[in-house]
Amino acid sequence: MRWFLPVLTVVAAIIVFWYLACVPMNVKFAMMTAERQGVAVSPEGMQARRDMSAVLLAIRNPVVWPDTWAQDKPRLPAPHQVVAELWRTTAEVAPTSKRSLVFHAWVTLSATLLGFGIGAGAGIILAIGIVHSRAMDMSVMPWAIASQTIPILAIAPMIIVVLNSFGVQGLLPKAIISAYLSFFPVVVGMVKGLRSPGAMDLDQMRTWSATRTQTFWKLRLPASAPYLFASLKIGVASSLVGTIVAELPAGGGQGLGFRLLSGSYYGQTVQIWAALFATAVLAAGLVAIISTVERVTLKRMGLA
Amino acid sequence: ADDLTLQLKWVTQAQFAGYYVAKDKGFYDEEDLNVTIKAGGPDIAPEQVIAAGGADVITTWMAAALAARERGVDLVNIAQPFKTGGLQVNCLKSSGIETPADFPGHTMGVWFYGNEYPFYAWMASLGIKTDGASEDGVTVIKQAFSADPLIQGQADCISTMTYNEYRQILQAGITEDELVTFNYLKEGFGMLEDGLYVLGDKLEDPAFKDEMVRFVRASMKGWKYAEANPAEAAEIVLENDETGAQTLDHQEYMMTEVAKLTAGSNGALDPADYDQTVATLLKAVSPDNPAITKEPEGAYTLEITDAALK
Amino acid sequence: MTLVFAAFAVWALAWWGNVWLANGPARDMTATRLAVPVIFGLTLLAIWELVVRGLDVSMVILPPPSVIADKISTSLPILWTDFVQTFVKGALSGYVIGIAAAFVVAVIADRSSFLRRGLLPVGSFVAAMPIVGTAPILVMWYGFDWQSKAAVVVVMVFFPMLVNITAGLQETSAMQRDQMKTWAASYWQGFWKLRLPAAMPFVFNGLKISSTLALIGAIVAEFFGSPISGMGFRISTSVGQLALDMVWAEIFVAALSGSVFYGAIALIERGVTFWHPSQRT
Amino acid sequence: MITASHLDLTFETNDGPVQALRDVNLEIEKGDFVSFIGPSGCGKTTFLRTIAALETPTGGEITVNGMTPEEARKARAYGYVFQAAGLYPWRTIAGNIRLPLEIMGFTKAEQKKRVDKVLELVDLGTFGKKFPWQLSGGMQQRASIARALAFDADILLMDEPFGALDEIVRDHLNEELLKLWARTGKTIGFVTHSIPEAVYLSTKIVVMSPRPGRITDVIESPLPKERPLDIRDSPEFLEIAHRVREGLRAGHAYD
Amino acid sequence: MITASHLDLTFETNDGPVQALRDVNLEIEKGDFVSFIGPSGCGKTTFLRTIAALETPTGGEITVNGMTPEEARKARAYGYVFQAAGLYPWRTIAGNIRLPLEIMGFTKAEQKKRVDKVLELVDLGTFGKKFPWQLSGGMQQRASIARALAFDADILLMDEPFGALDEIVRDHLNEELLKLWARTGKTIGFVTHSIPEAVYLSTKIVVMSPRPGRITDVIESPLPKERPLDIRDSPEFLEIAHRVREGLRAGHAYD
Ligand SMILES: Nc1ncnc2c1ncn2[C@@H]1O[C@H](COP(=O)(O)OP(=O)(O)OP(=O)(O)O)[C@@H](O)[C@H]1O
Ligand SMILES: Nc1ncnc2c1ncn2[C@@H]1O[C@H](COP(=O)(O)OP(=O)(O)OP(=O)(O)O)[C@@H](O)[C@H]1O
Ligand SMILES: Cc1ncc(C[n+]2csc(CCO)c2C)c(N)n1
Ligand SMILES: [Mg+2]
Ligand SMILES: [Mg+2]
Repeated sequence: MRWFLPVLTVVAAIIVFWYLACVPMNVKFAMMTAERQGVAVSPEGMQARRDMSAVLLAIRNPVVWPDTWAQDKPRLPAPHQVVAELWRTTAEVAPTSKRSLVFHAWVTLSATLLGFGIGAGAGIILAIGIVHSRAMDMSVMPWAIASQTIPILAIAPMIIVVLNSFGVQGLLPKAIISAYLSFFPVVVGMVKGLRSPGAMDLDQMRTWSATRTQTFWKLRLPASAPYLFASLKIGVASSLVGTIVAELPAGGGQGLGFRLLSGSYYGQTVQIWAALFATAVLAAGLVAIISTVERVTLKRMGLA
Repeated sequence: ADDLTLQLKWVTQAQFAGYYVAKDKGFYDEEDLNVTIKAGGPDIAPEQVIAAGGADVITTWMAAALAARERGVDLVNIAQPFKTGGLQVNCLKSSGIETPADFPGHTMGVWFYGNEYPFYAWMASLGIKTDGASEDGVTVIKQAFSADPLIQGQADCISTMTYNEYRQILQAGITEDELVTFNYLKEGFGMLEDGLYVLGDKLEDPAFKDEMVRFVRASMKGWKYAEANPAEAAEIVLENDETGAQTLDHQEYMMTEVAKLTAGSNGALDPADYDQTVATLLKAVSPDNPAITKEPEGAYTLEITDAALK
Repeated sequence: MTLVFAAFAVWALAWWGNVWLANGPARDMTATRLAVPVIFGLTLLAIWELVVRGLDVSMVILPPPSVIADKISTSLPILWTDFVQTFVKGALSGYVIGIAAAFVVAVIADRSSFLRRGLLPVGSFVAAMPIVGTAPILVMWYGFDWQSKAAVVVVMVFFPMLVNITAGLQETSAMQRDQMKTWAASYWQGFWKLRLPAAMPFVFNGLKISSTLALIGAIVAEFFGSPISGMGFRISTSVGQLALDMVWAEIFVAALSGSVFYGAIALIERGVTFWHPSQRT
Repeated sequence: MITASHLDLTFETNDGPVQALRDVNLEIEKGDFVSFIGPSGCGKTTFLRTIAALETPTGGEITVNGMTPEEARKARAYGYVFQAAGLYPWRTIAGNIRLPLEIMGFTKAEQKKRVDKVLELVDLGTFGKKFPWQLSGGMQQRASIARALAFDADILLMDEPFGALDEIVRDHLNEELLKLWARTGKTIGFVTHSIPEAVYLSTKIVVMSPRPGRITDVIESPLPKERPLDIRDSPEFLEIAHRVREGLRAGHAYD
Repeated sequence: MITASHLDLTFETNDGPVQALRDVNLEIEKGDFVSFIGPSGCGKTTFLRTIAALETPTGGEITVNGMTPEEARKARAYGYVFQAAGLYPWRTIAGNIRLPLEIMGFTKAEQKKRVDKVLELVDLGTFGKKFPWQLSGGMQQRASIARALAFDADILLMDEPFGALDEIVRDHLNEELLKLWARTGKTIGFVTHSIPEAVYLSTKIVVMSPRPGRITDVIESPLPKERPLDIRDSPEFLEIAHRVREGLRAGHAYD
């Protein structure tokens, strides 16, 4: 609860700032509508306002302020508009309806979980290989780094097309892209974790003549637990981003990624923001779940 | 029933109403076809999908199809439900543009991703530079698929479709008399829009050919039904939209506008339109914009529509 | 098919060679350290070439490396323009601004534990918003040129940096801070002489993560509107034109510049945090 | 000069309060060499930290030169040697010793002069340019002592400074410390676990006992200021050592 | 039983080779209690590690029970207590002690029996279920000793096991260790910085000197096997201590 008040304060500050920001952001459109309805604004005429600073316009025309928080397709929707949209698309429609964000979140979530499973699994296996084989360490690591500098959004469509041509469709292509983004943090974290036992810990194992396998199970793996969880948290967030990215070219369909995009095709900013928040909530939820597992596990291991 | 996959160029919307109606109304079933319709998006190149075997038939614009042909994807037009095109350029009068001669010095939004060929053809024939470097040229920006740049004042002119972005501009409060509209067709740079394309080698298989005949027949039945019943068609589209983000109001509008484009076609490609598209594209050949460099051959066949429509 | 089998053979051979190099007598030579990853990379390319040719994969799906290399050599001017637009103008400036902003906020959060407890959870929530969602918004706000790309990069690198700097500033031991106290050092003396140097290993961790994010962010942002140059612009339009060789040429440039960027930061890290145990063996 | 009266210090922890110091009364005169000895956890470190204003007492009073410890710290009255060397790995040995001088605003020339002097004092003259990790543990400890000496604070507080050193080095440093103290007349507070060390160095030995931390005995040493190493075999020495050992044993559970 | 002849060990480092051991010759009989003493960096740890096959000599020869150290290690001949306790934080005290038993494939029942036995031995009977960080430093050190004892290796190697403890606790543990050694007849190698500790415990004291690390003196203790604590005041004791101190002093640069 120590964080409750601070978070509340920060959120409140952001909301106030957000409402204020809406005014200059949406002021030009508000003045145009006002002008059409015969309200006096200054200066008159769209042309005259074209190159004027939005802040200046906002200050000069307080009459239009209320409208900047109530537009249909604002540049920046006001917080309550986003909340209303979230409410409308979660609470007021059945969760199985395709108009429900819950439904789309579920679709995205299932691909994310599958992808995260694949990615984390691959990451851990790769890390085990890297820790135990010098050749793998030297050759794979630089390329794992290089792989992350490839813009995923650029190759995601190609991956999808190629997988499609092998008849792989539906959840799996999305999951593979999501796995691609999540394996890297897991590899890096796990390599660090599996290498975290100090020279003395390893020497101890040697004085007992432990085998590599015994050393792995009884020393390296437990020692890597804190690193594992830290990287799983980054990994699961990346995984979600991966799914969203993969949804863009997957050919129209269900999922938060599509909501984001279709919002942008039709200029529905409120819908975009609602989808954005839904994604962030999903990510925060996933991270929170891992944190909980982490706390319980580390506690049982006596590490927390 | 025979299984078929249709890859669309864009997301589920009334632009593709004919196919959704045919599926929903059972026209495909009547022809003993089991059609899967795959929605597209900005990052989907249907030409690539069909080359990779992910679809049997695709919709795309002819310019893109011919460009793909030159790159070794043997695309053949088998039907052309869109008689005329809905692509246009909208400018703000306030920016001082009245005729194409006023373009130089202004910023223009263009859709890329295979949609840019008509624009470059037009500019080439107007003699306007598009590299952004010269004083007497235009500054081209890659416009995302929305009307925002004009509404936000980031561009003086943007690309729109009559059936979609144009209305978004109007809805944003800009009135028709504040706008100048250039229709590519009227400017003489119209190109054939949504047509149906398949891979040439597959057409050698009589069974596939027969499937296509049935497919085109049913699809055209769908189109004509949609033209006659725009409200119902819009609703069918909405039902098929998996994102659940579309609005009925907008789809109804789109359906009425699209109907204007499909009205003149019974599905058969008019070779004269084809010739005009090719001629226009060939005018624009430049190293930067290699749509096509030479006259294509065998890029369309009338056999399917002949068989389907008799 | 023989080519595909050849691919397997190449793989096995190169792997065997690498294992020998990595464990053999020359294991600790600089040349070996460089050769092993290079051999590994070349093997991947060879396999790619052989499989693509062996299975006769269409050029519009996946061109072989030889074709891509050819395209790179004939398109250097375009690749250079795109590199400048995206990497230098978009990614680098956003990277610098993002890091600077993170530093400022980190210091503020450091001085007030109230703000730290409030900002970090909210910050991680904001950071969880996918860039594919924020990019269109930022393009709408900051226009089509590199400024909006820089803004996207700022948003992307801000949080990883903030987390790392904050963690780094906590890194000093209680004893070290007490030491400063016994000398009656001011906040800023303590900051410059103790906390900042001690935070450097973390800061560089953040800098490295952010370096890959920055380039990806700048490229992705171009998908949502851009001038007619830039790596993201070229990639997206080239896919539309089925010019896959150009797409891969740009991806190559991206991977190369991203890796070099990463490597440069790792090198600076070696110099700055020479004292840290992880750098000392 | 340092006066603690009825000092209490309780730490609040998750599983209840820990009383680290209870009713501690002590007078330290200017120029005293005071050793603190006692079993682990009896509050030696806590008391030293309270003098240096690193902990705030929860009861009682403590004054340093008539000021509060906080004021004395602001006046840079303390040189503090922590139990571990605590050198900054990114600075050379000389750089580490220079650090407090930089902070206190000495001139460049003055800084150099003082660094050279204290390096000489702890026998590290040629090691100024090395980094801490290039030195053995004992050398690091000496560098840390040099650092505390560099700015000539009136009060020197040392928390087990020689814990990690072997007997010979320890003897040597003990001698040096005594010389320094005799020459400069500093007030020194010194924590140790070694009985002979405490007896050899101090004018006053404070024996403490844990749970709660308190002073059980204060022994004034009758030994002269001049102390050769072999004074440790004298009967007076052994007698004091015996008294300290008895006091210490009382604090342990064994026998 | 352990024989080192002309043993050399040189470390290759960035700034040249470091000769940690040169021409080391030593015989350790079964049942010996051998202490190693010498200034920091003289190679005590290195020599202990070489016996346990944790380092490979670059010259000379070493045999353990007639085998190479490597073979002896495979035969699980060693119990090694490192300078720091080195308990795994994710295992309870009992779990930590059980670990080598698991690795060596003892049965569950046997594991339990042995763990209970050694816990009792080091006075930690009721602490088996606690985690390491819930124990004080001294208790952790004892647990680590218990772990090395659990599998009854013939040879016990201990590297400054009591370094971090205060005098009283140390005395107590010294007594316990002597009892254990007398009862089991193990061979023990023991590194320490404390002269009285070395003399009190050992049958043989090895004095080493640095740069390069070598043995300068080997002192056979004439003390009886039975040693009460106050044997430390006996003249024999003091004489040996004196000899050790002299040997040690020779290794230092002072006076
Ligand atoms: N920050 C703290 N929070 C809670 N308890 C503390 C804290 N610091 C010290 N203590 C407790 O106060 C008591 C005295 O600790 P202190 O460090 O002063 O002992 P010490 O005499 O220096 O022991 P040692 O010889 O081990 O250094 C101990 O019981 C310790 O656990
Ligand atoms: N891994 C290593 N690499 C390089 N040099 C080493 C290594 N281990 C030890 N040395 C060097 O070998 C010499 C002997 O070291 P060792 O640890 O055996 O000393 P020691 O007698 O145990 O000292 P201490 O009393 O400080 O523990 C030292 O000079 C040390 O610097
Ligand atoms: C075959 C075909 N080719 C191009 C487009 C492109 N297009 C038409 S409308 C539009 C904007 C969104 O309505 C875009 C990008 C298409 N849809 N269908
Ligand atoms: Mg202490
Ligand atoms: Mg040692």
